[in-house]
Amino acid sequence: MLYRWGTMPQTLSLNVLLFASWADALGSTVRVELPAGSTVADVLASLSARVSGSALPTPLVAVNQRYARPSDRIAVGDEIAIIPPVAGG
Amino acid sequence: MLYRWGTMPQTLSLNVLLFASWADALGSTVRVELPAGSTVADVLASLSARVSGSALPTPLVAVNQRYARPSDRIAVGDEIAIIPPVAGG
Amino acid sequence: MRSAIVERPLDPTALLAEVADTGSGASTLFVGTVRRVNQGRDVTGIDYTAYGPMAERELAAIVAAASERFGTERIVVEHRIGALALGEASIVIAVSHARRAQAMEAQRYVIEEVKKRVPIWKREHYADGTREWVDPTAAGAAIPAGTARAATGAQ
Amino acid sequence: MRSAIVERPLDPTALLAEVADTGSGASTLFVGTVRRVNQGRDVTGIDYTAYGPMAERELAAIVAAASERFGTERIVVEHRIGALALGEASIVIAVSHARRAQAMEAQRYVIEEVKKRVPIWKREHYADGTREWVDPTAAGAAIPAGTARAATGAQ
Repeated sequence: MLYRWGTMPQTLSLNVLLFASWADALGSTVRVELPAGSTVADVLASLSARVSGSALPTPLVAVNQRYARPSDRIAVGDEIAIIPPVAGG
Repeated sequence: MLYRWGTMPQTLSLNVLLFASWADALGSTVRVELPAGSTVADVLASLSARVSGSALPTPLVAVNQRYARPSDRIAVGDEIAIIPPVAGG
Repeated sequence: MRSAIVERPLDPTALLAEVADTGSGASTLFVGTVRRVNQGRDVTGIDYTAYGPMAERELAAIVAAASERFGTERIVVEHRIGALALGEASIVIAVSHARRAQAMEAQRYVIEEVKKRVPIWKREHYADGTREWVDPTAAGAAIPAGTARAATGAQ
Repeated sequence: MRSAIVERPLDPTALLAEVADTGSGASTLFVGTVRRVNQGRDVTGIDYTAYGPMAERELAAIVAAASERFGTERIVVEHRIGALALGEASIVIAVSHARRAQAMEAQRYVIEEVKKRVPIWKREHYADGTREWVDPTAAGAAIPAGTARAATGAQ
């Protein structure tokens, strides 16, 4: 993890949006604190730890309303959402 | 051509129904006289002779409102129709 | 399951309502309409004509086959004949099915079979005052009507 | 070309009229409806919920992609959210195109992409009083809601 001290805060405080079964389990928004430089995968791991034992479906994660890859970095102010399997149509 | 004398008339008189470009060329019904035992192909050959030189599209033939094969025999009372390329829908 | 050849304007909404069912997860509607341009020529209207009894029989057979093949009784088709103006509907196909894939496949099956088998013909009227029978089997598409003798298969 | 997530009943007829054009030879309508039975269970209604801004963005992207891919601007999609009763429409897709094949292919493309990508969820209500989030990725289809912890991926 590379970042320059002084330009990057040491922790990220995020309000993560949740939907459907994940919202039922954890609420529609959850506050998450992660080290600066954390990734989408880190966010998901943090939330998954809170629901261990349950069998929630594996979600995707959206960053700023776009589907993100697990390796994508999270920045301050990003809008993060947990997207359980969609069922529109 | 096989048929038994006495049970089959020697000639078939048919009113053939025509549609679209074939009706424009020959009218919507045409009287055709053919030897007994004639086939769908014979009907078509007889009509085609009347429009030789024109370039009407090759039609199918229906017998009693069903598509027929060229080798199918025609009988007295059959409803024969010339079906130019269809363009419904 | 119903099909008809009619001489009045078609009502897509009525057909959609006719197939609706709480057992269905999807309904599809196909509407064929008179197009302003065909083969690069300006179309002003179309006359549809049918070999009525056979057209009704073929249309009914297509609907029955689609019902069997895709597993729904909820298929309704109406084909209009007569003089149609630009934008008017010549055919409406309504299908509903428990499953969307079958609703869409049945729709497509019906329109493709109609185009192949149902003895209906159309004569396009053009902006230049001419009119021609449409021949989908011709290379370029339309056979001159009235002046049928001038037409060639290579058109 | 237009898409929207709405909280009112959908009007398929209005969407069909919206895409109509004399340059089109075919219009298609897809209507997704609340089905009485799913996975063998009696459904009494469905709540649809969305991640609104992203759902609108994804839906717009799908419509734009379909427009580009199939060559027509005449695509309109509305998805309804909220509490829907049996038989009510959750989505309407209207397409018109010069050519029928593309009108049907665009219809299918849009509904399949919506099912894949648009962040909308549905919770089915059953006759026995229970309700579950539908999970199309699960082997048997639905994840219990409220009692989420009891659900298994093998359902």
